[in-house]
Amino acid sequence: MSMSSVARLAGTVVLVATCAFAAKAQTSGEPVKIGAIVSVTGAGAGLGIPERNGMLLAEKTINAKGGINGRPIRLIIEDDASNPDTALSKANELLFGQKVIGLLGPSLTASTVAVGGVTHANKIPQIAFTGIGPAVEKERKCVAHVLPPQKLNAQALLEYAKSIKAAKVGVLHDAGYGNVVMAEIRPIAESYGVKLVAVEKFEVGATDTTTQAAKVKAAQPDAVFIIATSATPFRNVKQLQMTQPVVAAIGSSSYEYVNAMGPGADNVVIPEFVVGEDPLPHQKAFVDLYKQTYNSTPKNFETAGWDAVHIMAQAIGKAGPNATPQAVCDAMRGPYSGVLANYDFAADDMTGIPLSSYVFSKLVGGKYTRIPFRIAQ
Amino acid sequence: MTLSLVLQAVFAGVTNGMVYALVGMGLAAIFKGSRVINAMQGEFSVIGAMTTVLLLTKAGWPYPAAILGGSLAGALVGAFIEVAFVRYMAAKNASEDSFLLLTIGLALTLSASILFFVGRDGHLLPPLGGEGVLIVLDAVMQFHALWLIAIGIAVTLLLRAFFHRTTVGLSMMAASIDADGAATTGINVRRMRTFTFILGGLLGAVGGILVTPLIGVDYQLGLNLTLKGFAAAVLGGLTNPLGAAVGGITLGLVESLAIIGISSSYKDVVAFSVLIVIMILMPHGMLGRAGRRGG
Amino acid sequence: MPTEPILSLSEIGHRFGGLNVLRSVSFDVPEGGIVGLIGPNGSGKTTLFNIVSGYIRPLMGTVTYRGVPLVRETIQKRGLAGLVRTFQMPQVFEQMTVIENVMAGCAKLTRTTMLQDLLRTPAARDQMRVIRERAEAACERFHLCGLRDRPAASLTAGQRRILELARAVVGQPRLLLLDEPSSGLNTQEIENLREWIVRLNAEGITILLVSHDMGLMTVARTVHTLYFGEIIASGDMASIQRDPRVREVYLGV
Amino acid sequence: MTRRLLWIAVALVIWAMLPFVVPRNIADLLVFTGIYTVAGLGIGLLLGHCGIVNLAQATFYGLGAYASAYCTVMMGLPSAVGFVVGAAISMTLAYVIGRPILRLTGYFLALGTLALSAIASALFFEWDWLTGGTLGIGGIPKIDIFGFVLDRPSRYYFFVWIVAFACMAAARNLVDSRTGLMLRAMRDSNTAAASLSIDLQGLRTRVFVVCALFGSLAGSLFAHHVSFVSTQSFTVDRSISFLLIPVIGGATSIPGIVAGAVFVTFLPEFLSNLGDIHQILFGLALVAVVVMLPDGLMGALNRIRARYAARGNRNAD
Repeated sequence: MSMSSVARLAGTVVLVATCAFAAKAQTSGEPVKIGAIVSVTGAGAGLGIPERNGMLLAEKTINAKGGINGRPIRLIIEDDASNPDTALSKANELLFGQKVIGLLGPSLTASTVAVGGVTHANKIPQIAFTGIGPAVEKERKCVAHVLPPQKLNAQALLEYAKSIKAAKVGVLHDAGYGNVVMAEIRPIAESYGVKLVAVEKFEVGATDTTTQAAKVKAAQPDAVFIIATSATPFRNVKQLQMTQPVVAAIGSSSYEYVNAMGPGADNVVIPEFVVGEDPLPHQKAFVDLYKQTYNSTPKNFETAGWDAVHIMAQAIGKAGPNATPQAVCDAMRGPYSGVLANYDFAADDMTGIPLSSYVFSKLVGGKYTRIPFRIAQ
Repeated sequence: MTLSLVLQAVFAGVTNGMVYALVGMGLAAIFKGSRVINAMQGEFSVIGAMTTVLLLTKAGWPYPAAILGGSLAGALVGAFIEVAFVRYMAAKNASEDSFLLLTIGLALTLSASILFFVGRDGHLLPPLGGEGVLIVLDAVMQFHALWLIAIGIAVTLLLRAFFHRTTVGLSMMAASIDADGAATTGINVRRMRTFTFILGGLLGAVGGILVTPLIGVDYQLGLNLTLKGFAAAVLGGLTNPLGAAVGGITLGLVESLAIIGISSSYKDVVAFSVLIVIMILMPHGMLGRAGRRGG
Repeated sequence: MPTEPILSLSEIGHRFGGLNVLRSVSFDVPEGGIVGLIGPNGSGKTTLFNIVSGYIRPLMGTVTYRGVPLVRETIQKRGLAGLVRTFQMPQVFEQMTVIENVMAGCAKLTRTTMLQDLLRTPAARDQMRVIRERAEAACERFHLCGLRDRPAASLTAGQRRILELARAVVGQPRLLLLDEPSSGLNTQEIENLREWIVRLNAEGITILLVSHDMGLMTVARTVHTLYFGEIIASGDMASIQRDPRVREVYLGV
Repeated sequence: MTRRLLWIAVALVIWAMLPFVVPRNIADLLVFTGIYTVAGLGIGLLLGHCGIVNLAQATFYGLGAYASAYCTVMMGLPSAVGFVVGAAISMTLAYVIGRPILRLTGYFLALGTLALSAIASALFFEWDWLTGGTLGIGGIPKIDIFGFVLDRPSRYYFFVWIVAFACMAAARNLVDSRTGLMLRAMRDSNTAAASLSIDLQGLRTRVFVVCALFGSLAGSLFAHHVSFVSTQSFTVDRSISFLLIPVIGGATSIPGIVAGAVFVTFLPEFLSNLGDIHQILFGLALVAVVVMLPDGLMGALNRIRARYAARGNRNAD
């Protein structure tokens, strides 16, 4: 190694260092601490892990572009193990221990309502990865939701059933998530010309629902709704040679469930928001970035994580450097066109997602495809 | 309540029942051989099934070899548990409850380890006899389910013969009924207990492998299988494996008939209520054979 | 017989599976008396004993206690009526001290509800005081004060038998059933036991004594001999020892 | 004797200062420890004194919580009513169900309580008109005593621990009372106790009812602390962690129950920031305690103290 090559080598090293340093320089100053609680373990892990990936990607992107008015974001992500009282302890730690400015998550409705009690009392802005749930959440004006209320999901399912002229519908749903969506479907089914000929429930985490599926089959419906967070009912419907089209709720739409459905993952239509294989134009940039970073295709919950961080960052930016949490709350309440959908957090359901934002995917041989059907607003 | 619905319920009931029976038989075998109620019996099934999945998909073994590997894995874990823990506690003649608590602890540890090392998602295995189905009066029965029931019956008869006709089986029974008595006749009680756990592990693993093509296996499946296996073994009087088979089938049928009779969400309520009633009214299980020391 | 018998057994029969353990046993136990029941092992003595004390319900025959036939009465109810038994192997409460064992015997004389005990109301404290006083008195009387605070597990066979006796007596029984009380005792302890039997009987406790120990049995006024589930001879000790059938059974001569 | 009083005084001072010294999430955990102590006391009585493995405590814990939630949120009644209604329902259910189930013994009783717990958690899901199902009931008000609202862990801590001390005193009274005497006799020898006219079945049922009372009280305290209840908090695994309290702490000693409660609440918290491995460590911790310390932490402590004392005496001789 002659002296000149050493010198040249040193020069390049210095050059590279300054660039990196320069990039870093733009985000000097005290980091903005944002807390997050997701279910990385337990029953809700199918939601929590994609949400976490979406949030981390958003943090990296925002910081690379200079953070919020020059200050980098620091996400502190905790796992509530799909348990509401763990979620509450973690919320206490984030809000009062770490003194975060805002809170993202949790992934499950039960944890959201538990944590919402604390954020609402202390006026800390929160963006939950759940649809608005029980009545008590309606008064919590600081808790925004990046996923639609179950009423909207119910309408989307019924809109599709009406579009394929399925007058008689059979429903197979679990006692948890299924119950909640079912409670919204029952009152409005008539108005869509849909008659519920069979409604069969099974316990969460059931290992076999063949008998329930057989009862639905016996009612000879035109289409079958499956509302659950497990793949078992999809397999049983296929095992019973039921030929009717299956319409599933957004909760069943993840690659993990699709793999576990095995042969059941065919002729299944799902109203959701993101079909990574064939994204809407405004979603393309995010989908490509996600594929490049995690080399897997993003779906609804990854996108929800991504949007949540951006919404919080924008609100903090708008509210100014040392704004009070209440000021960030107010700044958050307004329209925001996200990758998942167009929100309006000023709406009374704190979500404001219109029916037209729904995209309908169809599972063909275990692969997602996007069908042209959209709900006209 | 069409006939095909009832038939479908019976098919589903017998299939599930046979799975509960296999897990229950493992439990009854271990209780018969060591007086220990094994609360981690379901984990043997998960270990057996997961090993088969990994051997099949990752190591690329042929299916029959993978099944053998999975069954052996269950047996090995059974042996390890007995040698590492049960033997030590038995030497300190620990109480019934502490054995139950030991196996609960092991169940928690094993399911968490599977979550950590193998991951969270569920896996399926290719069904025996292909994807075909048998349709009778519009009620559907998968070929694999037929295989499962056939193998279950074969295992039951094999087990019965093993305990009553082979010397190892007889000495296992003797060791459990009266350890000191058996020791005086030259039976190595400790080795017998290890064999019992190996047998229990093997049965659990076979149960797990057979059920995976139907319901898929993940790290949480263990506790559910243990609970239903418990119920099957208790309904069968706990000390005789054949009883566990009858108990399992009964439990499966009660569950699926409850679904069409009452409503699908009361399935577990009905199944466990039946279990409690039978435990109280028929202390020796449905087959009424005495020799059950646990209750 | 001036007074009505405290206990009378009529045609008691029992079977375990195919094995006929008791064929048809009938005899009375007069109030205030000491009645003995002897017989080789396997003669059905303990089964008869378990039937009288309520641990087993006989397939045939009735047990009448103070004129009342005992059919579905539980062990506890018979105890409250004064019919108390001891066990072949003395069943002392191992992890409890001697005084606590005796106190447990007094529990049946006192009444407290769960709520009173939870809140430690004056009534509960008072009942506890009564229990403690009675137990102290019994310890004094049975010369157990030296061992008062030692766990029962550390007692010798003789001391365990006396403790079991004290615990039964402190509950003011009327009829005391002693099951092989001399088993495992040395001669000195058997002599001590014999004195206690006589003294308790003198205080009005009727005693039904089951034993295969001829020496101790001399304390009984009438003795019944049980052989393969049947009474083969009755009478005082002297006549029993001369009875040819008993000699044949016992001495094989 | 004064040395013991001194120790108690020091402990009380530390106890009173603790919530203000530690960070808020530790205070939050200390509140949970108090709640778990109350629930654990019931299990300890059954396990330590009657040798009964009770895996149904989550059911009574749930009933207490749902009663408090329903009375305060749906019917707008004061929180005290929730405690009383919850306790009444739990005790009645424990009596009605306890009588048949407690005829079982050994494994079968443990399995019976496990089945009871499974039935209850299925019904909690099913009767969503009462329990709110998976959505649960939110907005449970904080307890206020004469206007003083206990909304922060540091304040609620005192209320919870005063209730816990009262329950400990009640348990201590029970152990020293006539009932406690009969319980210990029953545990040492069922047959001998029966011969002394001790009503075994009645005793077991009554202690089961007391255990349900403690479970329900703990449930109501939980509801007002988390101000939200849902089925996920009353599953079979919750019953298992309640059972661990006396097992780990030592079933027959009241301080053992507190030690067990600390173990069950703090261990998962500290292990959880080690990532996904924490559940394995928790399972292994249970196995280690069951194998190494058959009579729990307190038992081991006593053995060490005894050995230490023995060595002390030997030196003194």
